[in-house]
Amino acid sequence: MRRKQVILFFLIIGWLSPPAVMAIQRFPKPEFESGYVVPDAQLPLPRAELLAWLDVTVLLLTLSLATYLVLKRRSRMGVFLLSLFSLAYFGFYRQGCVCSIGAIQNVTMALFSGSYTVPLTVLFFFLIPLVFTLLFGRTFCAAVCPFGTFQDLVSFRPVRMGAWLNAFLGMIPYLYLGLAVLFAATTTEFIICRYDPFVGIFRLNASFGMFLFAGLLLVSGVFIARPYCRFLCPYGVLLNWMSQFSWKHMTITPAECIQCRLCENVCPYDAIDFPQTKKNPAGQRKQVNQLILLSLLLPLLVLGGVWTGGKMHLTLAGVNSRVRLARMIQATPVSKDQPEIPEITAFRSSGVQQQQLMTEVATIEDDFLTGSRIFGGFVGLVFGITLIRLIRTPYRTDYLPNRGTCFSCAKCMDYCPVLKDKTNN
Amino acid sequence: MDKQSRRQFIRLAVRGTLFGGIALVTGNLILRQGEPLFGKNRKSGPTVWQLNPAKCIQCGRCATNCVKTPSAVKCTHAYSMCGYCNLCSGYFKPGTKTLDTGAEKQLCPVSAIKRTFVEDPFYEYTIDETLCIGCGKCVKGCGAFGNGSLQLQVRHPLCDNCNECSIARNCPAGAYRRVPLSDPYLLKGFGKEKV
Amino acid sequence: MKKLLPDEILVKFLRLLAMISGIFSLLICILIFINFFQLKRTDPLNSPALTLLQERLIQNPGDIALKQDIRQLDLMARKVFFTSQWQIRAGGYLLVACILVMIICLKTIELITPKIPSIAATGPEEPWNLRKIQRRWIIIAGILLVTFSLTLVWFTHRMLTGIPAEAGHLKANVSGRDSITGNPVLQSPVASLTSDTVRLLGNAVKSNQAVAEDFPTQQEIRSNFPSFRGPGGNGIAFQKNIPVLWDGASGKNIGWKTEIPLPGYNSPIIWKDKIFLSGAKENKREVYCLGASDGKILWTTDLSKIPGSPGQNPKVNAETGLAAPTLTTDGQRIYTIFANGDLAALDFEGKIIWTKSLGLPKNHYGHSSSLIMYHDMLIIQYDQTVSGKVIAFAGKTGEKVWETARNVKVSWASPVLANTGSRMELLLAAEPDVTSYDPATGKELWKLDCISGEVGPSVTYANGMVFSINEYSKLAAIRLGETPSLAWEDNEYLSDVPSPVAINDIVIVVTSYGVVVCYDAATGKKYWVKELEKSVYSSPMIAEGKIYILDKQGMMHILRADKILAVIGEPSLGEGSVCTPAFGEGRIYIRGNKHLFCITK
Amino acid sequence: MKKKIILVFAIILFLAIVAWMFRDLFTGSPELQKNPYDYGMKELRQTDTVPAYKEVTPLKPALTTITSIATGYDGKIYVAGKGGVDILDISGRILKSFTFPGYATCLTVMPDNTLVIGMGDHVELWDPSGVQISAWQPEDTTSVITSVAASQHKIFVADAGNKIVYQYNELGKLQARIGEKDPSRKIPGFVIPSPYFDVGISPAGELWVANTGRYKLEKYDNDGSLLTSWGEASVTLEGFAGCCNPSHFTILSDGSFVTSEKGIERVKVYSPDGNFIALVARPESFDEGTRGLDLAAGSNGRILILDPLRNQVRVFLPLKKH
Repeated sequence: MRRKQVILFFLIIGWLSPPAVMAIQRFPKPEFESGYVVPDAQLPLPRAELLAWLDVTVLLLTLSLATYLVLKRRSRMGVFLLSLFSLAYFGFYRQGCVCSIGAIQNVTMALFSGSYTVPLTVLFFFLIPLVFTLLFGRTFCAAVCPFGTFQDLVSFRPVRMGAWLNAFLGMIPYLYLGLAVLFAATTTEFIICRYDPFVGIFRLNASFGMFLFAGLLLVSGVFIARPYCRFLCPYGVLLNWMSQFSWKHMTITPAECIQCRLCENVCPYDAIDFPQTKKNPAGQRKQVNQLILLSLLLPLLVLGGVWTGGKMHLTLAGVNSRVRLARMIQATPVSKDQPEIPEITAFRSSGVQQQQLMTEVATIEDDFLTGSRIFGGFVGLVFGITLIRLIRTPYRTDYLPNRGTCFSCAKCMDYCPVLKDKTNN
Repeated sequence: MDKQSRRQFIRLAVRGTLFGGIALVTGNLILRQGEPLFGKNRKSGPTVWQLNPAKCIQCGRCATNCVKTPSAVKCTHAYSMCGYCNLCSGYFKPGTKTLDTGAEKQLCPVSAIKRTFVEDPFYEYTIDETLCIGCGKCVKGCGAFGNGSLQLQVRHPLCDNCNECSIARNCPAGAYRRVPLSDPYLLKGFGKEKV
Repeated sequence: MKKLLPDEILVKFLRLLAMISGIFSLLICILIFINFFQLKRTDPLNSPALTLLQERLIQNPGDIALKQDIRQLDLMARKVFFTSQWQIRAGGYLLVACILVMIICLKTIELITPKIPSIAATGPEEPWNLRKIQRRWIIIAGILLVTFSLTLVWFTHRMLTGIPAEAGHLKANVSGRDSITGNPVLQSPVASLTSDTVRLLGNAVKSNQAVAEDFPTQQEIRSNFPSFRGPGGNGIAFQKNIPVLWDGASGKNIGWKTEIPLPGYNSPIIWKDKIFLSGAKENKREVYCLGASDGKILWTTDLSKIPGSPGQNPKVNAETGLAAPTLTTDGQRIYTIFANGDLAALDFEGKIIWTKSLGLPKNHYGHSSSLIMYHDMLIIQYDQTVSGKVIAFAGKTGEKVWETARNVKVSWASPVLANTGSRMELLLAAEPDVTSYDPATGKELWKLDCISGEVGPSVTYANGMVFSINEYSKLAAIRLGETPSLAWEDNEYLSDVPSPVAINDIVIVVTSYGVVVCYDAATGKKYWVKELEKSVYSSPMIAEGKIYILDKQGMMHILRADKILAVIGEPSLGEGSVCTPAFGEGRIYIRGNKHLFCITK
Repeated sequence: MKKKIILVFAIILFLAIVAWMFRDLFTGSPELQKNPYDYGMKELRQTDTVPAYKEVTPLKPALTTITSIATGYDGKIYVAGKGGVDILDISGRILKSFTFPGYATCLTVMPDNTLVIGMGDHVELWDPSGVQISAWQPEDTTSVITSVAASQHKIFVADAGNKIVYQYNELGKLQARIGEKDPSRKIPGFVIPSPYFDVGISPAGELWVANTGRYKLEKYDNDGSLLTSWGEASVTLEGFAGCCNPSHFTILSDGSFVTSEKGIERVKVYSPDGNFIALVARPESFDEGTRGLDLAAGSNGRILILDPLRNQVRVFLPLKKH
C-alpha cells in the first residue's frame, strides 16, 4: 500500500484540455475541523512477480516430466495425466496467459520496437519449449500446452483426413504466424491473443463472440483432432521446424519394427509416415527435372509473394488503430449533428494536429509496405519449399512418426506389440 | 560417407544453426534491456495494464469491452484531490436541486457511490467496488465540474492481465499502456505530475 | 481384483450419464444465450421507463409518489442487472461442470473399452501418388490465397481515402523533427525507433567532435557552470528559468539539501547532471560528486595522500579555510586544488587521473584562487609573498604547458577569462597591477597599475571594459584597446571579498558590509545604492537579468540588473553561507555552511 | 459415408471460423455504438435561449499560453500568461509585449496603469513599460493566488490555497485578511473546492468574492464582514451549474455582473441584485472542457472572454443597448 501523504499537490487546470494550455495550480484542500482524516486511495497490488517465476518453474518441470514420460517411460497414461495437470494449472489456474504461443508477439515486438522490452518470464515461456523441442521433439504439445491438452480431451471421434486436406489446411499456420509477426512488429495488435479461442473458457468469462468461437472450434475438434494445433497454431510452425531437427525424437516402436501395421490408423493427427520402399513410378529423371524446375521457380514464388504483399499493405495497415483513426477522420465530415465517434472526440481533445497524425500514419504505412512485402516473400518461400519437399519421399522401411507434425502424444505406442524390455537387453 | 550418416550430419548442422538462432534472439533481447536484469530499475520487469486518467474520455468501453464481467476497471477515488463538495457532480445527476441520497438523484447506474456527511459543508464519497461496473459516468461528471478526483483505474486483483488487453485494443483515446508491476497505478493526484 | 460392475453395464451407464450431461449442458448453453441476449436487448440500467419517469420528475420536482416509483423501479432494474449477471456466471460454472462430467464419462468409456486397432484391408495408399495430390492442393491453396488477397485489396481499396501527398513528403524528416520538438507522436513505436537512431547519430556526432578537439565548445561551457562565478569567471550565468522564491526554513522550493562531510568555502561547479565540490580539514582532503537530480553524493574521492604532498598543514585564516579554491572542469575531467598546494585531476567517476604538489604556498591567509580552464589547459594563479606565478597544465596529462613569473604581492583573487572580441585574455589582479596574459602561451599582454593592498575580489569583464576593486584601494574601470587605460575610478564603496559584476552598460559592486551600488559602466555615474544591512562574502551573480546577492546569513537579495532599482525578492536559505551560488537550468545551487542546497521552482 | 459427412461438416465449420477471423480482422470496424453510460454532457450544453450578444473577430495575443485578462483605465487590453504580458488595443493590435520568467495566473490593472500580476504563489507589480516594480509573497506558505483586484490604494488578492482574500496596499503591506472563517463574527468562510476563486471590485468600490463552493457571489466590507450574497446552483440559465462555479466574474460600470462557468461553459449577465438578465455566450461557443474563461469589460459594452483553449480573446458585442 502506498502511503504517500502529499499535503499539497499540483492539479492541472482543465486536464481535459490540450497539454499546451495546461496551467499548473495547487489544489485548495478542504480544512476539516471534526478531525476527519483524508483517506488514501485504495490501490491493491497485482499478482506478485515471484509467481510469474513459479510459472516458469512449473513449465520447466512439466516439460521435463513430459519428455521423460514420452521418451523413457513411453507411457500414454502418464502423458494423459500430466496433460490434465497442465490443463488445470496453465489453463484454469493461470487462465492461459501468458502462453508460449502468445509470447511470439511479445518477443517480436521487443525485437522491433525500441520502447518495449519483453519481461524475462515471458521470454522464457517462449524459449523453453523451443529448446526442448529442438532436443526431444514436441513434448510441449503432448502434455504441457493447455490448448493442446484441452483439444485432446474433446477429440472423441477423430476422423482421418485425407493427405490433401492436411496439406491444404496445413498452410494456414504459416499465414497466421506471418500476420502475427507483422502486426506485432508494427506494434499494431496481438492477433494471436485477439483470436485466442480458449482463454474465455479457462476464465469462464469472455465476450460472446469469443465463446462462440471457442465453442465452434471445440465442436469441430470432436471430429478433427486438435484443429487449432494442426491448422492454426503459429507457435506450432516454430515447433515443427525445431522438431524436424530434434536430437532425440520419440519412436513408435521401442525396438525393431515388425511391420504389423497395427499403428497405421491410430494416429488421429495423420502424423505417421508409412514405409516407402518403391521407386518413383514417374521415373528418376522426371523427378530431377521437377526438382530443378521448382528450384528455379522458387525465386519467382518469393517475388510473387513480395508483389502480392506489397499490394496488400494498405489493407493490412488498416488493422492499425492509428491508421484506422486517420481514415475515420478523413471519412467523417466535421458537423455538429454528427453522432459522436469516441475515437475522433479523443483525438480532437488530445491536442495533436491532424497533419501530425497523417505524417505518423504515413510512416506506419511505410513500415507496413516493407513488412507486408517481407510477409508475402515469406509465404511465397514457404509454399515453394513445401512443394520442393513434396517432390520426393524418403526411402524408409518402418512406420515412423513424422518429426515435424508428431505431437509426441504417445497414443501410438500403446498399439505397438513390440515389448519394451527388448530395448533393455 | 553413406546416406544415413550424411543425413545425420545435415541434421546436426541445422540443429546447431537453430540453436544459434535461438541464442542470438535471446542474447539480443537480453542485451538490449540495458544494464540491470533484476532489481527495481530494470526495464525487463513484468508489466501490467493500466489506463492513464489524463487521456481517458469516459467513452464507456471499459465497462463493455473487458473480458471480465463486470469489468476489472473500477472507479477509484483519489481522496486527496476531492473537494468534498456538497453538490458532487460525480454523485448527483445534473440539475438535482435537493441534495439527498435518493435513488432518483444518483448518477451511478448501479448506485455504487456512498455519500456520508463529514462536517458542514463537506461530504465524503466512497466507491463500492463490488457494485461498480467501470462505466465512468461519475468520472465524467467529476472531471467536467469538479477536480477529477474520481478516476477510472484497472484494479489489479480483478484484472487477468491479458497479454493484450481487450479494452486497450478498443480504447479510443489510447489511454491504456503497460506499466511496470512495481508501480501499477496511474492515479492522478499523488504528486506524480509535480513540475 | 473383482470388478464392481461388469464392463458392459458400466459402459452403458456412463454412456447414459454422458448423454444426460451433454443434453443438460446444451440446455444451459441455450439458457445462457437467451439471458445474454435479453440483457443486451433490454439493458435494465438504461430502461426507457426509468428515463421517462425521471424526465417527468424534472418537470414536477415535488411529486413524492413519482419519486417513490423511480426508487422502486431503479432498485428493480439494478436487481435484474445483478441477478442476470449472477445467472450467467452460475450458468457458466454449471456448464463447465456438466461438460466435465461428460468428458470424464467419455474418457472412462474410452479407457475401459478395449482398443482394437483397425487394419485396412488394402495397404496404405501409394505415397508417390499422395505426394502428387498434396502438391496439387498446395498449388491450389497458393492460387486461392493470392486471389483472395487481391480480392480483399480490391474490396477494401474503396474504403481508403489515402494520405495527402505532402504527408508522404514529410516522411523523410519526420523522425528528426519529432524527436526535437518532443511531439506526442514520439509515443508511437515507430517514432521511438527513429528517436533511437537520432540518439545514436547524436552520439556519433559527439564522438567525432571529441576527436577533433579535446575541450568543450563555448556553447557547452555556457550550458553548464564549469568554474567559480560561471563560464570565464565573469559572474554571469546563462541558465534560464531561475527561481526567485524559496524558503529554506519551511523547505519551500528547496529541491534537496545534502550535508557536505568536510567544510570548504569553494562553490559548487556543474557539468550536466553532476555537481562537484571539495572539502578539507587537517590531514583530510576530499572531492565530492553529487547527482543534480536528487543531491545524493555519487562518489567521494580521498585526496589526503598524494605523492609529494608537503605533509604539513599551511597556516590559514579561519575565513579562508583549507579548501577555498573552487574546482573547474573541461567536461571530461575535474580539477581541484587545496590550501596546501595539492593539485589533482579526476575523471567523472572519481578516479584520479593525475596529481601534483605545487608545494606549500607562502600565503598568510591561505591559498584561495580558484581554478579555470582555457581550452584543454588548467590555469592556476599562484600568487605568493615571494615568487608568485601563473601556470598552465595540460588537462589530460598534467604536464606543464607554460609558466610565467609574476612580480606582484600575494593575492586571493581568482583568474578571469575574457573574450575581447579579437582575442582571449587571462586577467589577474594583485598589487600593484591588473595584468592580462595570452592564455595559450602565458605571454603578458598588458598591465595597468591600479590596484593595491591584499587583493581579494577578482576582476570582471564586460563589453570591452575590465573592472577591478579592492578595499582601501579603488574601483578601477579599464577600457581595453590598443593601450588599455583607466576610464574612471571611484573609491566611495569598496569591497574586500565580493567581486564586481558587469552587464550591458552597468557595473554592480557589492561591498562586504552589504551595500550594493550600480554604476554606469562607461562613465562611473552612480545609478542607485541599496543597503542590505547584512555583510556579504559571496560574489554577486547575474542570471536572467537579475542580480543574485547572497548575504552571510543566507538571505538571497534578488535585484533587477537594471539602472532602476527593483527588489524582486529576498528569499532566505535558513543557513549561513559565504559561497557564490551556482546556476543550473531552473535551479540554484548554494553551498551553505553545512549543506549544499538545490533550489528549484 | 457417415464419416465423410462428419468430415465435411467439421471442415466447413473450421473454415467458417477462419473466415470469420479474417473478416473480423480486416473489415471489422470498431464499435460506433452509442455509449450506454453517457453522462449527457452534449444535451446539457445545449440551450434554446438566444444570446443578447454577438461574437466578433477574436483578438490573438502573441503569448502562446494565456491565463488572464484585464482592461486598463486607458482602454487597453492586458493579457497575461506563461512568461509574459501582451498589451493590445481593441482592434487586436499588439502595442507592447514583455516577458518574465514564471507563470502569471491572474492580473489586474491599477488606476495608475500599474499591473498587478498574480504568479501562483506571489504577487508582482509591473510598470506597463515592462519594468518590475516589486514582488511580495503572502505569509501563508500554501498560497494559490487565483485572482487579483485593485483600486487606487487597495490590492485584493484571492488565495485559493488558504481560502482567504488579502488586502494589501500598493507597497505590498498586508492591510487586512478578509473572509477567514470566524464563527464569532458570523463569517462562514469560503468553500473553494477547486482552484477557481475570483475577486472583483464594483464601481462603488465594494469587494465581491466568488464563493464557488456555495455557488454564490458575496460582498464583503473592509473588516471582513459578509454584507450580502446572491446566486444558486442550477443547470438552467438562471443559476450556476454545479460546484465550483462561477469560475470567473467581472463587474460592469453599471454594477451588473458578468459570470463565466466551467463544466457547462457559458457566460451570462446578471443585474446588480443578482437577477439573470441575458446570455452572452452559449456553451457551444466554446470547446468542450474549456476551463478558465477569464472575463473583462471592454469599451461600449463589449465583453472580453479569454479562451485559454483556443488561446484567443473572444469579443462579444451587445446586440442592443440595455
